[in-house]
Amino acid sequence: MSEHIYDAANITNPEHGEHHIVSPAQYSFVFITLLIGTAITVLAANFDMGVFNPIIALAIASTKAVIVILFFMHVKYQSNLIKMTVGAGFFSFLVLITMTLSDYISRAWGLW
Amino acid sequence: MDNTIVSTIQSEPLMPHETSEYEPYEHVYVPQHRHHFETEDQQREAGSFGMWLFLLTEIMFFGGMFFAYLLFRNWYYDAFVTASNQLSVPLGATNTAILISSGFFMALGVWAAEVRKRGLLVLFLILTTLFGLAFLGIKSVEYKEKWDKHHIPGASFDVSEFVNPAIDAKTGKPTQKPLAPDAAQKTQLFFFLYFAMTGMHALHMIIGIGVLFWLLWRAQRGEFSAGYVAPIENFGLYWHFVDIVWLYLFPLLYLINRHPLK
Amino acid sequence: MTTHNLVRGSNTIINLPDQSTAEIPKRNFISNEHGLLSWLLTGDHKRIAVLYLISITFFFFIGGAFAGLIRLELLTPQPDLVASDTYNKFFTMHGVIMIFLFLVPSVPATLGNFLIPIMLGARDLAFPKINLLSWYLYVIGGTLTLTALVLGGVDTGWTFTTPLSTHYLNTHVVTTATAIFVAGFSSIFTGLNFIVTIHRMRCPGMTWFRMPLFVWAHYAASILMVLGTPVLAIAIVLVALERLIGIGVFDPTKGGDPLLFQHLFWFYSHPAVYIMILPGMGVISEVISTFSRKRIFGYTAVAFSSVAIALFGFFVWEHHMFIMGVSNYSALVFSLLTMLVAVPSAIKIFNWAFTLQKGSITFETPMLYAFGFIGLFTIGGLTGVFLGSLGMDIHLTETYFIVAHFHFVMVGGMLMAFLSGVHFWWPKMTGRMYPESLSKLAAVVTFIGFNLTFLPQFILGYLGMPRRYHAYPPEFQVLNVLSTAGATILGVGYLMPVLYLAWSLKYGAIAGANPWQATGLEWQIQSPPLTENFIEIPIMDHEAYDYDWLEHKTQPEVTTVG
Amino acid sequence: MGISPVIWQFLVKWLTASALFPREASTIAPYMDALYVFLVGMTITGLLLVGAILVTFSIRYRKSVHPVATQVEGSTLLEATWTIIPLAIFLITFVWGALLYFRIYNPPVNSMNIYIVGKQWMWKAEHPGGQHEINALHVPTGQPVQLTMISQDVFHSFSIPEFRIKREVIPGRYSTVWFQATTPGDYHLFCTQYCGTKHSAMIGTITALSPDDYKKWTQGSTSGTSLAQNGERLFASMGCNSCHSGNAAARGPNLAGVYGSRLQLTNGSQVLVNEAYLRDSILNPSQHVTAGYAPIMPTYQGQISEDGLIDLIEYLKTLNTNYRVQQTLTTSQSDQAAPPASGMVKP
Ligand code: HEA
Ligand code: HEA
Ligand code: HEC
Ligand code: CUA
Ligand SMILES: [Cu+2]
Repeated sequence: MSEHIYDAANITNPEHGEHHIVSPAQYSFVFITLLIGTAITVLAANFDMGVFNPIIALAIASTKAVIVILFFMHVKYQSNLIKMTVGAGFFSFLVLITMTLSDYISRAWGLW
Repeated sequence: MDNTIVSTIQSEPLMPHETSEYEPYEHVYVPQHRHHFETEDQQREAGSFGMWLFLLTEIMFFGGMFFAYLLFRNWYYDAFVTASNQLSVPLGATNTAILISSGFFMALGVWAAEVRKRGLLVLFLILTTLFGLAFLGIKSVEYKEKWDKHHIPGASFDVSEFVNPAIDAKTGKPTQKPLAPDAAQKTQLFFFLYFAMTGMHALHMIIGIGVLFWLLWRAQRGEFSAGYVAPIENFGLYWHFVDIVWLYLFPLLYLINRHPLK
Repeated sequence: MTTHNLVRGSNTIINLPDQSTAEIPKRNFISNEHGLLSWLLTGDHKRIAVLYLISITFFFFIGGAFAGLIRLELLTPQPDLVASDTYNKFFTMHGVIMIFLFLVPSVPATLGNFLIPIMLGARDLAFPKINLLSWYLYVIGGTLTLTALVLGGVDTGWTFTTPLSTHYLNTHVVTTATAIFVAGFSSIFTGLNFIVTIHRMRCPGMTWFRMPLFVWAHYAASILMVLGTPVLAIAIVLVALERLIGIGVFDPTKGGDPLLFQHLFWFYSHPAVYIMILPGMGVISEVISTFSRKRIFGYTAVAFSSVAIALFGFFVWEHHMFIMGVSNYSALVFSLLTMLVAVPSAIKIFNWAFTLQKGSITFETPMLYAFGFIGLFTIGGLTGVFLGSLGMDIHLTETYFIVAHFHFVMVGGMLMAFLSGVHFWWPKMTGRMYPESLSKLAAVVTFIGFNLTFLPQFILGYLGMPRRYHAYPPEFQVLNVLSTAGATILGVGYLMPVLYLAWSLKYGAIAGANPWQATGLEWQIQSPPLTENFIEIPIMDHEAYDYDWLEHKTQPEVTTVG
Repeated sequence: MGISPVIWQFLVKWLTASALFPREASTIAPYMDALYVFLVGMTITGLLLVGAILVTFSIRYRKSVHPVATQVEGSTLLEATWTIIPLAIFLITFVWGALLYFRIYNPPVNSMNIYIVGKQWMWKAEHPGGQHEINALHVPTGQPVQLTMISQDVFHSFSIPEFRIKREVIPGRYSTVWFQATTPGDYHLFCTQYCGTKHSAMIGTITALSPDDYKKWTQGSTSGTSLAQNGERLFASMGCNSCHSGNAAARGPNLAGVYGSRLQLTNGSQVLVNEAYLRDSILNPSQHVTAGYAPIMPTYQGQISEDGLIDLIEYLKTLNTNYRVQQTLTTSQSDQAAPPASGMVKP
């Protein structure tokens, strides 16, 4: 009864997303990608690449995380609101890290 | 009375206590539908948005520990390298694979619920749970090993092994680079962060498995195979988030210290 | 038949129904169900708000009693009333209770809980059960705090400075830490609920820029709750673990860094001060608008400044650590950002002031408190700028200047706003009016008592009197005596509302739906509201604060009256 | 109405004994006060401005004279005004404050150094000449004094309101602050960071003396051995000299001249050796291993008190000069039996 007054504008704005169903085939594809990613990261750890070791490991981890977020967690098919929410989480985490590091990194600059 | 609003309220014929046939909950269509939502879409989106916001708080919660790890790894690089090499990469990698599989079955479970297949849903949830338990099992093997080697921070923590590493019988060289005693003390920080982070992660898994049992019970009663899938979907988000935390913990704790900078 | 043809030249907009015929609607959220269980298991946001109101008032007076004891001890320079560690427990319990159990939940959990769904034209918050859960978490947190108190208290100060809290005190730190952890989750869930509700539950036509500023302010505060509080939670967990196992994440002798705790703690606790003030600012927007019969001057600026405060609020935490050994360069950056975060507050103050321009102003109790807020918050905020200024902070930090600063913003600001809001919405919540002249008196007493208590503390601070001091040099006594005298008056000022508000529950005049002739959706429904708020979901077809709409509103069905 | 003489007495006594503004007793104080006056001015202006707007509008537009409100949407011009003007004022405050901050936390090069050790709940001051004071500090006027401070347990904070300086005393790390007293007299020393039960009793007196008086005081209160001499003894008794003997064959590097030099570390970086570095290389030697040496130096964490570390550092600092020569010129007692002074080695 109340749909007729329910303002579509409030849910079809950027906050609204289709209810998309991801197929098992797609999930399997993602699953295999993730397993491969794990294999690569373990492999990569066996090579000595100096400073690049942690960078590569984190890059792979981040790629895997993004894949999980996009597909397993359906964010690819979600509204912009959800996308922004995810973004906001990582953003404030970055704020925590960079702003705190600004203290630790520059502590030794002067001699006081 | 000289005021429209007030007076109309006073004489408003629709006043509920005067119209007994008034029924406030008439727009309910499905039993799961809560009265204060106007549409099911609204309810579903509110639920998943709420779940996401909760995961946001989780990011920040783990974030504090990730930062501590970042900081101390830079300060006490050698100690962290040595301590990190105590962890077993095969076990960690296996666990990563197990956790990814668990997440995969969770995702399939969501799909099964969405296409209303009860049997499949139950099957996938069981698989999810089993892989989750397997993860915890391996984790406890790892913990047990730390216990035996006195690597649990606290009173019984023992650094002697890092200062005087065992000598490899074949080569006659130490099995790992010995640490200076003051640096060896800092390995305790590594293990503390290791236990705090993986422990917090395991705690999330344990809670998750508890919820999984509950969802299983409801799923086999067919509650989620009639179009109402929000609990499955939202739990899926949680479960995948826990996976993601591990996706970072694994390289950070196990892998990146295998080849220390000279 | 419109609002302004009430008696011309009269000094009030209060418009109560004819008391001889008026009655409280028989069906409302209070009378809906009976029995203790119907309250303890309720999902109704209004009932939960009432539960919160009762519990935070309880904790306010416990915190207030500690304030009284603090001031009593400080009457004389000698440490004569209690022993040092007892005094330390006093201010710790005072700070912990006032911040975590009173001020953080004060406006959001009571007024916000009660009003946000109604203001948005919704039937409830998005997650009623989580809302109830958050009240229970609050109660558990409160009980744990009281447990710690009864078992012997805790004396860390509300800031839990490591390594003092982790290695050197043997009081009930872990219990209190758990209490704060739990109470923190209560706050997280409230914030989460608000954000989802604001995004998802707006009624048709309720666009973002039609929302009352009260809702905007809560939206901003909720973001801070959701993103900031978990960091406090983890910091507190680490403190507890460090105490229990003795690891050295925060202990320099074991290689840890005590400043790491400071960073994590203030990453939450600076945003937390905005969690505390923003909802109060929301209240002030509603009150100023209503009592000057005008739309808020620069609605968008006020709305966005809330969000700006929330955003910038995350970038300034280090200003609490300027002398604690942080890098001087990083201190520079944080000082600059602190200056930036002060600007949106200034914007708000001036916008409120200019809302009065060309208005038709009356001075009922909520308005008096709101005026108090503006004046006191201006002082408190500007003295915050003193502290944000690096060099000045060296002299002022950890003195009574800070104590004065934060009481001006928290007590002069937020508590005034809370009282303003409680007086403003009391008729809506209970259906009854309180005695107007008594409440005005209380507002004035509070204002005088407040200034007498805390103005001398600025002078004390510049003189160098350190905070958290049990005894002090005798030359500071005069100002301390003034302060204690003020606190006594202040205590009276706070007791008065409790008494007459309680009285009004039974004997107050029937308020009717809209005693203030206000425009908000909440005023268009009966007081106290129905359990489901609206019989039919309203359609918002006008801006917020549209007094023309209110005057010309002929059919009340436009927003259905329940 | 007669006022009770007792109360009258009290009032007089109070008012004469009480202060409203702290004395200015250091060269920094006038700078601090100038900024303070500016900020107070800002606050009062701001408050008067806001107050004036509120009062004017309240009177002009009160309901009895202005019964119908005129709706006004807003004004971009006004909004911009009250965004930009406060912002400008706040930015001035920022720059001013930053300059002052760097002035207070950057000691001039010619300042004399005094060590402060804070612990629950007392202040210990250690003058280079070996004078020890507890909850008191004697300083000369007209001479910049740098304090190098460390805490033995928790955070403390060293505050002298009349000098307008304050600095946190941190466990595990040196922090510094400096001042130059201008007027002889006694001043308050407060611990301003909450540090446990007797935080409010962790107070003391700063006595600023004219340079002549200060000289007299130093001579009158010397303990006989300077910090460096204590350090020298420790250096021997802790066995440091077994490795740092200065011989080419020694296992540890020669420490003469190390203070103030730049060291090349095995990890490739370079460090400037200051007090903090010396302290850290005794407690966490493997954290920064000097190039060409093996990380064999044991850690002394938990074996030397902060006072002992200060003695050692003072000793190492003197090693770069012709310390021996100086010592014989003054009354060296370094080869006498060591009195159990502050540089105690924990058992
Ligand atoms: C509700 C709580 C609240 C609020 C809103 C604020 C607001 C601000 N606070 Fe405050 N603060 C606290 C609560 C709060 N604070 C607490 C509890 C502490 C102590 C914690 C502890 O150690 O125990 C503290 C401590 C504190 C410190 C740390 C001091 C120290 O430990 O050394 C600093 C430093 O920068 C600071 C700054 C500010 C600033 C710049 C603002 C700004 O947001 C203020 C902005 C407002 C204005 C600027 C006023 C409006 C402006 C005008 C009307 C314009 C006037 C006109 C002209 C200029 C012409 N605060
Ligand atoms: C919401 C926050 C809030 C509120 C409302 C208050 C309210 C008050 N505060 Fe508090 N205060 C803090 C938050 C708050 N405070 C914080 C965070 C600290 C820092 C703690 C720390 O250092 O860790 C602090 C510290 C603090 C100190 C410094 C202690 C020290 O550093 O040594 C002082 C001293 O005067 C003080 C006084 C007061 C007074 C007089 C009131 C008054 O407004 C209270 C008035 C209310 C009543 C008096 C209660 C009502 C009356 C009764 C219940 C009757 C019985 C009353 C008596 C026994 C007199 N507070
Ligand atoms: C077992 C031998 C040994 C002992 C005992 C020893 N040191 Fe060292 N010390 C070394 C070596 C080797 C280095 C260089 C490598 C390094 O920096 O760790 C060193 C480095 C230092 C440095 C850093 C400066 C530089 O040139 O590298 C200082 C300062 C120092 N020692 C002081 C002391 C003091 C003070 C003591 C006694 C309390 C002491 N040492 C005891 C072996 C020792
Ligand atoms: Cu030391 Cu307070
Ligand atoms: Cu702050």
